[in-house]
Amino acid sequence: MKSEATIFERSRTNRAAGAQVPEAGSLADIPSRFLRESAPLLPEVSELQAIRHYTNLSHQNFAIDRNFYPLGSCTMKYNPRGTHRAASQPGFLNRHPLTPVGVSQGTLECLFELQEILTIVTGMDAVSLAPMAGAQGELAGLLMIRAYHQSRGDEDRDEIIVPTAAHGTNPATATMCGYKATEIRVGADGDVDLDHLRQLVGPKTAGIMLTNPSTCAVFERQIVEMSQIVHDAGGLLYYDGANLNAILGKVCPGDMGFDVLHLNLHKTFATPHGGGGPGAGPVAVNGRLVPFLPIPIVGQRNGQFEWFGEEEIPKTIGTLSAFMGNVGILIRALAYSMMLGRNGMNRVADFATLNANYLAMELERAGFKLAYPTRKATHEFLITLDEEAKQFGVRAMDFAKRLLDFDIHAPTTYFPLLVPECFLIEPTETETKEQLDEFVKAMMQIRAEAETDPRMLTEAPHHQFKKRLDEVKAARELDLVWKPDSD
Amino acid sequence: MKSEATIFERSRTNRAAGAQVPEAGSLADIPSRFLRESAPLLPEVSELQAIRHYTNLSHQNFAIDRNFYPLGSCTMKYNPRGTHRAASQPGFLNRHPLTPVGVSQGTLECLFELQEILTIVTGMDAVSLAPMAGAQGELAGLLMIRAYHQSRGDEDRDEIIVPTAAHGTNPATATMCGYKATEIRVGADGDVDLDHLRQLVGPKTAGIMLTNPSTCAVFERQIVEMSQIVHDAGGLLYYDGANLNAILGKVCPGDMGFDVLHLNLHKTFATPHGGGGPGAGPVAVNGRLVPFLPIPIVGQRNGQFEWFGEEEIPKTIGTLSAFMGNVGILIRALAYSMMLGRNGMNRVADFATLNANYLAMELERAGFKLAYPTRKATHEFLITLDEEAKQFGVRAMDFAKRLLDFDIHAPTTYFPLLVPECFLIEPTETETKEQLDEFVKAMMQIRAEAETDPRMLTEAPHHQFKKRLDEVKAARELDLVWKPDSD
Amino acid sequence: MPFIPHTRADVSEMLASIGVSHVEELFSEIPESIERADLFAIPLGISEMEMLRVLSNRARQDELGPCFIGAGCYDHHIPAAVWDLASRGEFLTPYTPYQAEASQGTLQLLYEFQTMMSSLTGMDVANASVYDGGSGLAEAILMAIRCNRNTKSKRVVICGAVNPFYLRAARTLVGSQGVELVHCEHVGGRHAVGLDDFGEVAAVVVQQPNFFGLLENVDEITDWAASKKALLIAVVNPMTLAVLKPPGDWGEGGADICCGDGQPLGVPMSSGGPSFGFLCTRIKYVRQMPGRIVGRTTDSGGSTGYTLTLQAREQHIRRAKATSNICTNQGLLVTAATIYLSIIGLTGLSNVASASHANTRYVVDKLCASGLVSPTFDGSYFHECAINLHRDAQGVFDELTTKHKILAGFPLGEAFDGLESSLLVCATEKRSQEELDFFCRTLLEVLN
Amino acid sequence: MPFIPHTRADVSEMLASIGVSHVEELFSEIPESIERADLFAIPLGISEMEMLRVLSNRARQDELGPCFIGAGCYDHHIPAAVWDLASRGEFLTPYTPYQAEASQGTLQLLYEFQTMMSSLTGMDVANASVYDGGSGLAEAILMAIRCNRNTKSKRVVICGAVNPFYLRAARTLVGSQGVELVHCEHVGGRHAVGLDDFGEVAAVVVQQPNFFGLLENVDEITDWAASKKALLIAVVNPMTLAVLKPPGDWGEGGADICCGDGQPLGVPMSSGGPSFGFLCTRIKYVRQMPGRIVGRTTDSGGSTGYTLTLQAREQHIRRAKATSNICTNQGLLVTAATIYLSIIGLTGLSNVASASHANTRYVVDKLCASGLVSPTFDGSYFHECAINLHRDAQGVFDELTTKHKILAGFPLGEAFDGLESSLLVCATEKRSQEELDFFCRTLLEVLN
Ligand SMILES: Cc1ncc(COP(=O)(O)O)c(C=O)c1O
Ligand SMILES: Cc1ncc(COP(=O)(O)O)c(C=O)c1O
Repeated sequence: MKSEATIFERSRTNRAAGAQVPEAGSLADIPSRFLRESAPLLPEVSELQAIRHYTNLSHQNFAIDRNFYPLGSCTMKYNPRGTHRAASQPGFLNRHPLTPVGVSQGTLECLFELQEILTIVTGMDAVSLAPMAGAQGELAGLLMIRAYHQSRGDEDRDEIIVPTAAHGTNPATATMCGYKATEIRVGADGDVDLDHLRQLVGPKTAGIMLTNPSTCAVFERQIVEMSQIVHDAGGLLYYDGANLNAILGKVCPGDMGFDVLHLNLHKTFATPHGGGGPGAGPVAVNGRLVPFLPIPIVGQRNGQFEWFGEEEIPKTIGTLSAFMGNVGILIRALAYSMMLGRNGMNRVADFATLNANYLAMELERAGFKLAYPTRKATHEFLITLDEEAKQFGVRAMDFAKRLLDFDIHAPTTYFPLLVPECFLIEPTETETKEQLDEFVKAMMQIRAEAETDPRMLTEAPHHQFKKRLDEVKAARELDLVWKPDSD
Repeated sequence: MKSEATIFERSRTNRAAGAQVPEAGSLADIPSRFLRESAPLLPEVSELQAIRHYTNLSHQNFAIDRNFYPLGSCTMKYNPRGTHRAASQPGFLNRHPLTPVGVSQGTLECLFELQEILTIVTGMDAVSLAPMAGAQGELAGLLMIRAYHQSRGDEDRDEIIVPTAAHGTNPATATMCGYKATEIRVGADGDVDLDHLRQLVGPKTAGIMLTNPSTCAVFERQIVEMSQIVHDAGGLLYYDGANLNAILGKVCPGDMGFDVLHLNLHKTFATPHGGGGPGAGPVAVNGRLVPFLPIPIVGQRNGQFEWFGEEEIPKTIGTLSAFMGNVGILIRALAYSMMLGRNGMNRVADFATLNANYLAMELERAGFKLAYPTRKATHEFLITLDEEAKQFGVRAMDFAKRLLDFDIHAPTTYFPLLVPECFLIEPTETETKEQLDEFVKAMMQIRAEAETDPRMLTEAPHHQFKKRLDEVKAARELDLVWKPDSD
Repeated sequence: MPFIPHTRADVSEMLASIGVSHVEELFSEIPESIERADLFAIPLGISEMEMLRVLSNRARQDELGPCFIGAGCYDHHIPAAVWDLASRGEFLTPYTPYQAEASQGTLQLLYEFQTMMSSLTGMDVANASVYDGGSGLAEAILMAIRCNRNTKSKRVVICGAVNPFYLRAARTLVGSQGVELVHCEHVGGRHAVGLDDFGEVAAVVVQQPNFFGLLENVDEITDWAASKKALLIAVVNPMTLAVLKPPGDWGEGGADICCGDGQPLGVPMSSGGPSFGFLCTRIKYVRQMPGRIVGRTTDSGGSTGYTLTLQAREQHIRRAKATSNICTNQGLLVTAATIYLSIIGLTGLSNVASASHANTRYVVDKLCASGLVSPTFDGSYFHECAINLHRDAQGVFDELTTKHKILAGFPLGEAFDGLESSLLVCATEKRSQEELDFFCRTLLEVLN
Repeated sequence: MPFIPHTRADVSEMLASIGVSHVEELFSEIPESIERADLFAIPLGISEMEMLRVLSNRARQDELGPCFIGAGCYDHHIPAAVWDLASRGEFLTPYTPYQAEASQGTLQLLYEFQTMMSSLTGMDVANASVYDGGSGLAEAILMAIRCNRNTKSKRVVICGAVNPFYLRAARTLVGSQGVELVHCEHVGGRHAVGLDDFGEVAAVVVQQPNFFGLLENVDEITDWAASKKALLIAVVNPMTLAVLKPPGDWGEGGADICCGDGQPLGVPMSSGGPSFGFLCTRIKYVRQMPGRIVGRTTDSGGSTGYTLTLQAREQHIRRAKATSNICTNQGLLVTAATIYLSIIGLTGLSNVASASHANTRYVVDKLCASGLVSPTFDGSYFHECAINLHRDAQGVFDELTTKHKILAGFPLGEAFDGLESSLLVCATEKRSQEELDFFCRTLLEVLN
């Protein structure tokens, strides 16, 4: 396939997509000091040129709709087209955020229902849909924890504990909330080191952030004890919901002792990742944090759905976005949960877990090394390619790049950092057994190549749009915008 | 890219796209002798599997949206997405064909307007939108000619004259109407041989079918004389509108002396070809054929749009489809003509002709041989690769296949039959000069290869999903349906 | 200039290369004597935004409540994925796949379509579409006459309750080739097998379920046709074949040709078009079948691929002797149908059929229980049913349309003398329980 | 089982391979002491067809007439091609492009986006999105504080007429990092430059056009900020930059950071989300910028390609020391905006801006000509304008919504004390002449 020139190279002065250009209006009333003097660099192409360009570019992407995409922690499962259809209806798309509730009952009913469903599946007491992604949910959660301690005059707590294996957003969020992130060790079996926890907690402890199943891809078995320890020390427990897919309908974070959590609707609730976003990261809380929920929230009053804001929730941490979050994504998540229903939700964890355990077992049988061989896999699992690295001089990243040649997206690599040369593999429940078997075959072939012809790996990929890209050069010789003389 | 297995190979017993399967109803009231005994071979796949399969298949197609597609006579110009949007609105898509006119005024107004527009651009007196493609328009036209002669008691006319260069549908349609197709010679300059015409016409002549610009890609200069000759002999003139793009807004078929014509809305009016269809082939007629138009037609009565049928048009040749033709396509064509307007229509022929003449000239300069070098190109033109064939032992088809490797769809090859080793090249008005220049470059490179390394051509394509396919085997060892033991 | 990419600079360079000074000169071969076009009556062009404003208003104007009309066009649910996929530019904007190496996507899809349709109908082969059910019937009739080597007769018997819209179109389409279409009256809504003597007959056409939704005794009719050495043409709704006996299994030897409209398979109603007609037949007749056919073959590297085949039947090769004049067909709708059948799958299609039937039966039973309505005909029906309102059905229908925006069915008097008080009703799987009940309630209110 | 492909046979084989007899056993590590989930209050699953029936009814319920509200979210025309392309599975369903070789499509598109945004704003670089305009402002503030080496102050001056919704969100988002946001009151709708003395200031935030649509004296404000060694943060509507002076050109030295919401660029209003926030800055501050950034580089074969770069700024590498915690961003909307900007093009965007302004001016002039309405503030405005109805604006707004389904503007009293009689109106290029006139007529009727 040919490389696609940039859209700017297709541009020609005074070319335009004529059917899209409205008639100009007069700017005579605008003093010239406010006006632009030279034209910006925007493409001047025909509609057909634009369509060809972006259609061609689209062919250069892997995507769930084309490839097995076992990216651990990211839950790349099927994004149902019906939910996209539901959210793309004019009544939803054309709704201005400042439209009064009286003529927005359709939208508000959707949001209200979603709040209810999320409250139930998390086992919490209330939900706010405001956060626009997981990381913003984390921020909202820690802000609520902070507000809670402050409301009790408990001002000195300035530490948030996170496992060494935690996702980067956890410590980063702690910092954004003005907290110090303290790392806690993870034991050889993937569970948090309880003794270490006992040492760390104290009057400075604002809370702890955990995923469960953890980013080590195992279920944190001591969660009840941990909850006890942290609560006893006066801290609260934050649940990072990125792995909720593993336990949806099985157990609720609320029943594990968590006080607050976010969900990644773009993971567990199957809204599309869009090449980077958007997502939605609703937060759910138990009773003690309800007063602090971010606004707006949909409530009911006199049989009508209403926005509840500062008036109804005076201690709220506030708004997180200009309006009310990623409503279009929330509608998709509702549509998805309507199709699943409680029976479908139960099956999500079952089949996600079945797929992961099957794949783990088959890979182990094929001679790959599980990071936690004594543990059950959850919805994902970790393998370490450390031995292959030592024996054949290839790295996990080389395996990853070579997998692309099999039309399989690479699993998450080098995360969590504590497992050397690791792959975090999450097949998700929407993949077939045949697909998993193909993955095992590909991995076996790649390992055979590592033995006999390691350059097949180190120089991979061979059959993609590009060969291996030079990231060092990208960071050193920054080329971030196209310039007419770039080529 | 991997070959895609058939959907049947992805199928597994009892797999299903669960969200799509409605609950079964009882069939207890249906006697078993009416019921199916064994299940049909339908896929049993998940929704994601289906999406991956057809997304992957879509990547194996050339299309206007991806490639320059200069397929002569087919007018592969940009198909505006806005027209697809317009026709895809629920109010149009969900309309049952038997909905009463009283609650269908939106749809009928669209059809009425399109009738008006087509009447004007063809310079005729009335239009019926009923035919579902060009070939059905031809059939409708000849049936009207037949009805006309019969209505005058002129029963003996049983011949339709078509140029040797005519499109296959012309003689095929004559046969379907019970006519004999008589071929008339085309002269060395691409115009019809007038003397031959004078010899052929007579009391048997029902009519003549012509395209103008003709399938030789030149404007038939003697059209007025031809009209005179045929009309004098009592015959009528049928205009095959496949090339109307060349003269849209310039001259009208009605003013050239034609009595009846079809338009290919999927060509001149930019509705998408859909990998084979659908199209729409409205017919336009002058006064003497109005009584015979196919039904239904939209008329106006008491300020309301109505269907006119047998009652209003008692001599109609009848209906051509179960309902009222390809309405969805007609709405697209209307949307397109609304965006063009009379000013835009004027420009279609201008720029289609400009592109063709430029490309012809550049190819001639590059050493290729025009079939009619003394003539102006119309919206398309013919080159002959006869010399290349003789010198280098490569055929036009080899050039065609090699072009695919340049991501350019091959022009129409071997049509019309009277020009040896020909390419009928139609760039259309929506292509850029840069694209035309690229085409010339590709052609030059291919000719250079023909000289130095003809296997680059004869074994082409090299970079497509498949190498050259064995058509002889396909026809000899018929394999038309997949069977479980096919692989 | 919508859709035209030329800049002024482009135009100058191009004119210079051609050696003319103005585009108008390129038209110099058009004789002066032909008047120049005058498009003044056509409005000036508008933007996409303005066009969509106008056409959205019109589309909205035509929105209605639930539809209980069938009569050859059905309001089934179409999974969102179907048209998301079919509308991809790669399916929407190519031409017929003449260059096989650059069209494997569409070609493989058509091969899969042929497989599904052949299996659904129980026939050996399928083509890749004709225009619609009406043209499908016409092509089937012409094809049967070509195929039937037992007789020179061009007489074709049409059983009484074949879709009158198909028949009307077929009359136009085959009308000038000396074909004689003998339309037998139905008896109690069905075909009375063998009652008439038609002399030599090329083919017999029967529809199952017939236009009234009634189940014909297709086994007997098929055997009777065979006994007369006539080919049997089956007109079917492909959706029903998920549960009904396929034409290939009718009687002793099965049908010879099967045709119909593919609209129920993922195609929106869209005022009846575009949809697609299909044709299936026995392998021995394949060379008489019109339309595109895709075959599986190998490429020069030995790998499996697909290509159009048996093109020698078609107009672009065979010209005046072609099996038909069809060129552009309804490919995109076939694409949608193939995707639909893949997504809905075996169980899905069967459930759509049985659920539609159950919904129709619910309505019919409930209406008849009122005593105000009775079945027009006796016997088993499937998916559609004619009911007698015992008063002018058209009037009732109009009242329901205007007052309640419900399309109550097809008033049979429009197409059949003597059935002025009957309404042909159909409730697909898409009708909710509330809609079914609302329909019954309002219809009975009007009748009361 | 929606979306799960497992057949019974698959499940048995897989369980056998794992060596357990029931899926439930795979959950054995979950302590018994944790109660099992009870989802009983959630209804049973329904089909896509049923789901769409419910949600279509709700969507239809919320359809309204023409929209004259802006206030940070604008009803522009979006060419049909934009979302036809952006909704392609290849753009819709991948993750963040971590594996560059398998994501060149999205990566090149983002590089094009960065180019367009940099040029529109007159800045050196752009990131590939934050969540929205509100989070954009928050990130800009935090970034400015990190960038400003001249002072340790965390004080940031906010000019009075910055979008109050952005400001409100920013307060939440930066609230626990010791940042002091000083919101100056506007004077006559504008910022009174240099009237106050704030001591050491890290940054100044000004919006152009400001929330009231008024044009601020951005050159002076920029120079004033520079004189105080504060960074200048520009909040802008990117659409207006097709004609207004870009922040990079403000004053002597230009703005330092530019942020805003990309919604006007091809993103549907969708209740305000998903949209996307953008951030642009000088190259020297690029390492302090949060969010994804794409760089052009070469592959091992020497061919040009694209990859995420400067990842060391981000949370997945830098963790607690990252420039922000952002991970998932608003990529799909950036995709749509890039396609929008390509299709609408240079002329198109400029005409959208000027036509929107002209439509708003038409409405304002016509209303004011009646004598019943007057401009709330003096001076030049662009695209949006506050008008004084001389009575409770909320009441008028409500009446127009309920009676005429028109959204008449944003009643400013909701956000600004003292402006209870003012309505912020906005008419984009999408409003037809009839809609503009209808709006004026009905508004004046209500006022009369
Ligand atoms: C474990 C974990 N936590 C948090 C996040 C952050 O969520 P988001 O990307 O929605 O901000 C992710 C996302 O990858 C994650 O995997
Ligand atoms: C010259 C000419 N006439 C007639 C036709 C037939 O039109 P349609 O394919 O719409 O039936 C074509 C189509 O290719 C054509 O090129």
